[in-house]
Amino acid sequence: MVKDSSTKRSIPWIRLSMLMVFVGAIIVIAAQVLDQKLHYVGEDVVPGPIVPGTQYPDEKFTGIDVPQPINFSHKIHAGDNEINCMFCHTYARRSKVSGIPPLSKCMGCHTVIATDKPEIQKLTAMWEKGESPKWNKVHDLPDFVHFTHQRHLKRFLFDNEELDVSDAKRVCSMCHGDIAEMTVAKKSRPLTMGFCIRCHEANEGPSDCTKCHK
Amino acid sequence: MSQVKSGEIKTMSQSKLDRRQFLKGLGLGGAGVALAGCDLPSYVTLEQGEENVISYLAPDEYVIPGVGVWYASTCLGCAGGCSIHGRVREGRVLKLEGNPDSSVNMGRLCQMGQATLQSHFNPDRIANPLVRKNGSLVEASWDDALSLINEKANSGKAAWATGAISGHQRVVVETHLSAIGGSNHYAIEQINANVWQTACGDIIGDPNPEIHLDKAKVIFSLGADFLATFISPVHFAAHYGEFRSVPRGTLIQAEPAMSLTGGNADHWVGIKPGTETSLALGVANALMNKHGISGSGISNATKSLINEHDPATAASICDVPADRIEKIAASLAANSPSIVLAGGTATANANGYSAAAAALMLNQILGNIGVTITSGRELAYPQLGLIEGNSANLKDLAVDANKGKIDVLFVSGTNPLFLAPKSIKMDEGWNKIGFKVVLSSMLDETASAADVVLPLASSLEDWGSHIPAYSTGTRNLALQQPLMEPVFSNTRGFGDVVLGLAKQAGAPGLDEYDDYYGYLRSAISVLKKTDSEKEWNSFLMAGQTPVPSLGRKLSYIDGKISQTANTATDGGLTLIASARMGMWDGRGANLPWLQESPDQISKVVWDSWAELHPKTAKSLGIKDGDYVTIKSSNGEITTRAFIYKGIHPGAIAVPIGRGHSALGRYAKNNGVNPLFILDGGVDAKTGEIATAATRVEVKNAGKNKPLAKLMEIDRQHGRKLVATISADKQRITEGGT
Amino acid sequence: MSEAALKHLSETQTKDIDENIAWAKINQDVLRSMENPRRGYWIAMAISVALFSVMIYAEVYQYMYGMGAALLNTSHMWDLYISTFVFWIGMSHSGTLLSAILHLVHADWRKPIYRFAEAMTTFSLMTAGIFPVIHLGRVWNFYWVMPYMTDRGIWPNFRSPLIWDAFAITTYLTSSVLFLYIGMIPDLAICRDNTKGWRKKLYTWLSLGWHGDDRQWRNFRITYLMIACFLIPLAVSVHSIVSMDFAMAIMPGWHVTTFPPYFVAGALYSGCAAIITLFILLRYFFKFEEYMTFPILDKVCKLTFVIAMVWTYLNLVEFASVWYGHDIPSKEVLLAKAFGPYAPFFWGMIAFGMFLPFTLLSKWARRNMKFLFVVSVLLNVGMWLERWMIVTPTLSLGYHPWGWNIMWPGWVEWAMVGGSFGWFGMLFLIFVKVFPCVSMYEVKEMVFHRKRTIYEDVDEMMVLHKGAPTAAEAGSTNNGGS
Amino acid sequence: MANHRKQNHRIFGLFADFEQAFEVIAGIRRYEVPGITVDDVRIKSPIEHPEIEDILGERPTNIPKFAFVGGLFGLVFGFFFLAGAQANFTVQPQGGKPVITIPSNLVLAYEMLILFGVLATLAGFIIGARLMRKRGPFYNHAVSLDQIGIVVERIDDTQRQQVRDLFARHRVIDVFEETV
Amino acid sequence: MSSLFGNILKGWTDYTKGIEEGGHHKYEHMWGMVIDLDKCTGCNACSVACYAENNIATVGEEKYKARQSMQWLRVERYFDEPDIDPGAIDDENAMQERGASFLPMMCQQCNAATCEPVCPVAATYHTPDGLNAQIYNRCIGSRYCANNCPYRLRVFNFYSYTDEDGAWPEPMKQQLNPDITVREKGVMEKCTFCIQRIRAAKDKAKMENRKVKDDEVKTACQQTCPTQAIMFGDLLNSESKVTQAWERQQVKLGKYKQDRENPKLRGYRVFEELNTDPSVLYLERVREE
Repeated sequence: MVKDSSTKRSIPWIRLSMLMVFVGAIIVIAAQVLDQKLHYVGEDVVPGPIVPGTQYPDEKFTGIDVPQPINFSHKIHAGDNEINCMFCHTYARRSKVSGIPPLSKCMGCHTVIATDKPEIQKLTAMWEKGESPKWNKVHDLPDFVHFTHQRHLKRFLFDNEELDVSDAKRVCSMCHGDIAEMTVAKKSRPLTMGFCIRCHEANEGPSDCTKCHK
Repeated sequence: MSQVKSGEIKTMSQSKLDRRQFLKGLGLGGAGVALAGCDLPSYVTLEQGEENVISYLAPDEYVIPGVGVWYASTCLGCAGGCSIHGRVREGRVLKLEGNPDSSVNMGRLCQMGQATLQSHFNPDRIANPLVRKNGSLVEASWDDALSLINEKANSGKAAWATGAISGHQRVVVETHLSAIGGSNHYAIEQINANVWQTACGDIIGDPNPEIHLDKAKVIFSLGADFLATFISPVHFAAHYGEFRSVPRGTLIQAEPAMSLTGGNADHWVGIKPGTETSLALGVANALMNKHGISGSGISNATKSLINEHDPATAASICDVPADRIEKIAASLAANSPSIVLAGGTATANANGYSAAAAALMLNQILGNIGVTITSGRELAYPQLGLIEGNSANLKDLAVDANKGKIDVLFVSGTNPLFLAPKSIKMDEGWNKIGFKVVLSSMLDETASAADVVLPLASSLEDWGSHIPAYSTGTRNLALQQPLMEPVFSNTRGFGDVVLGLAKQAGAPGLDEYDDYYGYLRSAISVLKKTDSEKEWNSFLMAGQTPVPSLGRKLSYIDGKISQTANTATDGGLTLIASARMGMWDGRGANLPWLQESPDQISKVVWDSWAELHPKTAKSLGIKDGDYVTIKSSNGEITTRAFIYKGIHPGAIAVPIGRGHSALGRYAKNNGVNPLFILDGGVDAKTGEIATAATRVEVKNAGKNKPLAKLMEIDRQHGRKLVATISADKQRITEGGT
Repeated sequence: MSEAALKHLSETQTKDIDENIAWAKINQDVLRSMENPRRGYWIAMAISVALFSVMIYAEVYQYMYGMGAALLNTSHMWDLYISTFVFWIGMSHSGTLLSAILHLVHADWRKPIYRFAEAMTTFSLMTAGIFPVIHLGRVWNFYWVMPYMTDRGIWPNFRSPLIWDAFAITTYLTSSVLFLYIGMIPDLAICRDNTKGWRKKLYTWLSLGWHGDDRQWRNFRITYLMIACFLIPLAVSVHSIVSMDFAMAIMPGWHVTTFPPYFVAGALYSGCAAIITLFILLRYFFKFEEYMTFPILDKVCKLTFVIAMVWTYLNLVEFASVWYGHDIPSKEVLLAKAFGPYAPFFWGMIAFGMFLPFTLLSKWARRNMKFLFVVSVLLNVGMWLERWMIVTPTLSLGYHPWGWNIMWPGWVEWAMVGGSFGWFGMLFLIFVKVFPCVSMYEVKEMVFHRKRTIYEDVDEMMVLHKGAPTAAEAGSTNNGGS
Repeated sequence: MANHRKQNHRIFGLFADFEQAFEVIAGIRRYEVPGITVDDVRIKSPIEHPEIEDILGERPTNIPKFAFVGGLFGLVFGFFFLAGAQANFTVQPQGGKPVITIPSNLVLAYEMLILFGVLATLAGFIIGARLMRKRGPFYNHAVSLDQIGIVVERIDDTQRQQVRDLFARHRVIDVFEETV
Repeated sequence: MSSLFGNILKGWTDYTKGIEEGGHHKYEHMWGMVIDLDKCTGCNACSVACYAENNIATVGEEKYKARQSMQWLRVERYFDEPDIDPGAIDDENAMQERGASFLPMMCQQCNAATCEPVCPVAATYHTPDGLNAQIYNRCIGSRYCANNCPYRLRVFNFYSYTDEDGAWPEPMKQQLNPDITVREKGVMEKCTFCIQRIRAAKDKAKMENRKVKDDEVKTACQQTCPTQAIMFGDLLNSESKVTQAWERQQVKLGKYKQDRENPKLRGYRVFEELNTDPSVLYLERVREE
């Protein structure tokens, strides 16, 4: 009997199977790591939280320009004049929506301030006619999502010992980006479910589906 | 606020839903009405700039977008006058709840109250005034319509037809009526307790006594459907809840066709239509002869009537086994206090008044008067009081119209052309009226036949004050206030319109009021003797305010039982036009929620049905779902058979409320109206149209199409679904005697 | 073939295959069947496409209108879609049975007929796979059942038998396609060598450079064996998992322990019946009388009968266990099936599924193509009814009497069911013109080995110890050369 | 083996008669051509011949190992993949039932076992059978029809003629040669 | 990696035990209900209130008859009372001697729900509130859950109702409750115990750093019920009325057969024997014999 199979190297199957198991484990772990990447942004990714004691995904998003009836400048109000976000968006701490300030609030200042500007004159004309401007929503979540500003402000601002109310801007910017540098607001965070989930995981927010889905 | 141009969104199914429409009205929408299906991949722009937000001009402090505000008002679903709270968010009223402080409904609400929202948001509401030109109604401006009325209304004999009406609306209507020189005010309500109330007024001296169901241990009800259609159903249902608490009371219901109350009875007595008086007499006989009840205060004439009706005799008249009559008597004798009521089908025949009188007689001999039936309170300002309305007025209206006694008719809150049996010739009378003005928010049968139709605001957009049909203790004035801006901007409130008409007709003393709100406010400040803003606001918040009332005294005057059995119903089948909670007298037919809410007993939706006993059905060759033709001397209707054992074999019951030829997309051409073929019989004493006394012939129309029902089965098939326990065992564990 | 000739053949054909058939003729016959579609082919194709188009129309209609278009309702959330799904999954077991099981037991008579049976497996799986998708209310989200990594961190629910279905069907489809394909590689090489143009390109590409050397054959044999070994438990698991869609549910009439074996037996049964149908059709249309012979058909029929008896037994076991059990609702369901509004179909299933197979005991029947064709179609009707009887009458009853309801499918569902046959037919028709539906190399093997077996007595182990054979011997060993 | 001559030839004979071809191999096995063993012989045939492989001697294949390892990997990967997904998707406690559910995971891991087993077998086949490569120049259409081909490799000039003679003795139809 | 194995290990240790063994997810609440069938008059107010609160579509006669109705809460009516007079209904010539029996059926919020494990995409699952939630946007409409619900209490959007000729022609759309999604066609839906009200109450309690009080959440059906036959509350709150009622009836969660000292108690759960562990306790109807 001529057996000449020594020249043909057969693969040692035990070693091979161990290798395969190892590779399998690597794949599983890699998947998990990838999964972690998708779900949880570690400290090295976040450029230092602006809100102390929190971590959140610093995902940038380039929104589209949404035209508004009046070219309201957040930069002038919140940036240059450092008006607190909640001065105008006064409902944010009391309701799920932050709200657009009522026209009377605008007119509270603009009967005296900057009355010569064309945009302000537009505003004044509307006020005199008793009309409200029809703003276009920039940060609009789908209708099956329940998001409440009230709870988030409490969690990150009012319950945060290192911040006081004047730091509202820092909390708002978690989801809205640096509005104070914008003129007309533009969406600068993706506000997708993944975005929400990552922040909830990082900050131990509720993970129950019905918290956010209605 | 003007209507906003829409931003449309697409669902995955490509259906477009115009979301901006939701936010019409006051304002700022935090979240529009939600749609599922926008499952966008992660990094797709989420609806940027596709929705608009309108800011408030200068909002009230308590208005917060995204947070509902509750406003108090009054439900006008029926004459019950329940107080309600309406949840308002972003300027839209979303949900109604009962007002917990109300002594009428204690925070609860019936299905009709819940569904009032849909009469408010109904797509078939009248948006603009309509004026008849060349035979058809065309849209017109308010000025045109009002000037036309001004031109025609002041010449001739004028009259008003309304539903139940109370409070300041009643005052302005009557002011207007007198200003245009009329005197007849027909308050029409098909579903009422007029016979019972008349009998109470005559016999115990209080037409609206307090009925303490919660204190009774036994309720013996002759057809009174107090859980659904009797005076103030929610109030009684609330007390029924107490009645069913420990110690638990027993409910005995005697009626020819099962009502909701009958559906809850411990003992349901299917009685031959029109023989309730005999049953009551039979029970009285057993009580006096077997249980030694003395029968104080009963006249000899009545006693002899009672003696004629020993249980066996009564049993043969009523088609009820004698031992059941004795059982009822035994139950009444053993459990005191009890209460005996009469209403519904028992009073809807020629001797209905006798049945009510017999019920009161039973109360008298059982000693219930003053215990479970106590004196009510009378309003100190009778001009504000509730005109309950009845169907006798409907007949009067037809008769007067036919006699040419009416030249100008104003109608609001009732639908005489739908409610009137053909036999009273309302159609002909209607055409003899020279000028008909209908104030309505829906284009019902009557409005379609009017010369001028004035579009009313819905009950949730309007101001008003109401006296509830029934309440215990102090009497309250219930406030009706608008919960949102008008859905249809060119509609006006009832009070505003009538006030305007009255002013136009030159009624004195009204010129100082710009609108009905001003009138109402000043009138109430007179009533409350204060004009302070705070007082007014607390009134708005409470939704009701006590008004002075006077006590009454109860007495007992016997001898009102005359006729004992309605011989007209012997033999053949008797048509019972049964009143149901839901469609009510037809006003619920345009509300899809009520159409789709199954009838409590038959569980039928979206159509009429004819209840038949299996025995009768078998003899007539009718199966469940067969079309049957019901023919009376005044015409015929065809509807489908519902066969079950909750009806006397000698009766056929068809519910009231459907069979509209107008009233919008949901009501039109849906079901049949049994009122049309009633033969014109009335209760001998009150003149109420007898809805349960028409002889009919029933034939199989030869087609079969199963009814749309919630359930196709009547039995539990051995499953433990509704488990039942006997009252004796329940008493052992939960107490009570 | 004329009637008389057919009759003659049915009486004279006694061998599974004629050993003296020329190899070149095998190639010719099979390759011929792949060319020049005749009129009958186009008619069949037109019918299939028409049926499939109706299905597409129905699906678009249902998509626009909602699932209500299929007349489903609160009691009958599932209906024909799921029963037809189970039916097609069952059909798919034929190929596995013939190919894998018979391969393992060295039943070489499978060789001329296994190819189309395997193709049937693949295509009925592809057909079956349509149904769970179209029966979804939001069909555009069907991929959510697959476990893929998402940004949102959500996964499917691995507890759901529907997910098991998704896994099992994906695995089964992959495996059976590979099985079909691997078994076809040598034939594809033959096709490659005998065709021109696009076909040549296609076959060259598909045959992966097969040149029939002993290393390839050796690996081929092992591979085929291994995949066959994998496929058998897979096939069993697939239909058990499909049965778990029902058996895992709480519904009376579904929650039955014997469902997995019952479903597997049923699947094999309907698969066998379908093989008979297709056998007869292919034999008739492609004139494969010499390969698809009466003796093979005879064996298939006997196999069908045996499996039918297994199925019958399991069916009776199910009835008996319900009948002697204490579960009243289950009993009600059983009684309602037998005596309720669906009774004609139930008894139809019993008649076609339990009693009709007894005709296969008759030799006359096994040799009568027309009769057998009708029987095999009826067996499959019976098996389709079985699936329908599992889904619809069961849902028409249940624990809560409120849900009791009788429902009949509407045109949308029928269009989908009919269309699935169109789709299957379309795929199959394309297959028979693109790929050899009789395995050439295996017929050659069969001929070769049978012949050797015949001469074994005369000449045992002639390979090793004999000198050169005579010319006459050589001539008879290999008939004809090219 | 003491043969240092240049073994750079390959020879390919086509036989119509299978039995004759088998005889050729039997001859080689009997060392009728010195210096050539059955290890140098390859056969190209239209059908599969388990019996020839008996003559050719044991030529092992790795496919079962591929299948085993693939299946094992499928099982392990399947289970851990599912368990990992479930353990990281604990948003939903499901009515008191465990998060990592053994029965369902076993079912699914079993499917994965088969899927990966089949895929690995396929890979083993492609690797083991040297598929997806260019066919050799010796390839003749006849071997896909009804002739059998015998390739003898690693032969030198002297063996060449001997092999040709052997072929001729067994009625070879055609002989091709190639120098590597 | 650590999280993977950590999670898997956690999965083994924490979650392999069932609720009976206490190894379950930590519940924040366990919303439960008590329905007194003796008080229920079958008036249907609850059902209509549910339509109003939850944006439920009306379907019209034809679809209703085809059993494609959308009600989340149905009030069933039966004419037989086998516990009191078995077989009384069989005499076709007799009349009914008692009224009917009414049974309001809404999702029983089973704690061992049969619908949950079968959903392929986990659109229905158990929340830490003890609710059997349905995430509409995750639903792909396989309808397995509805098949597997022994109560037949899941309803499916067989059609699209959001069109102009659908359930909400303009201006009826304005009534839709913005706290709840309007469900698209192809989506399963069911009673949620008015989860939007629960959510609002919980948010409010959290804003005020306190626990949700008993009676703070009222479901729409409970609130409108004229006889107050429906009681709703947190079964984990030992002081709530619902807990007390459950205790009084000696009915415990997590059991399919109650071992009660007093067999005459009225509490029972529908199909308890199927071990679905529903959260709705019914009190038997009482009848005079």
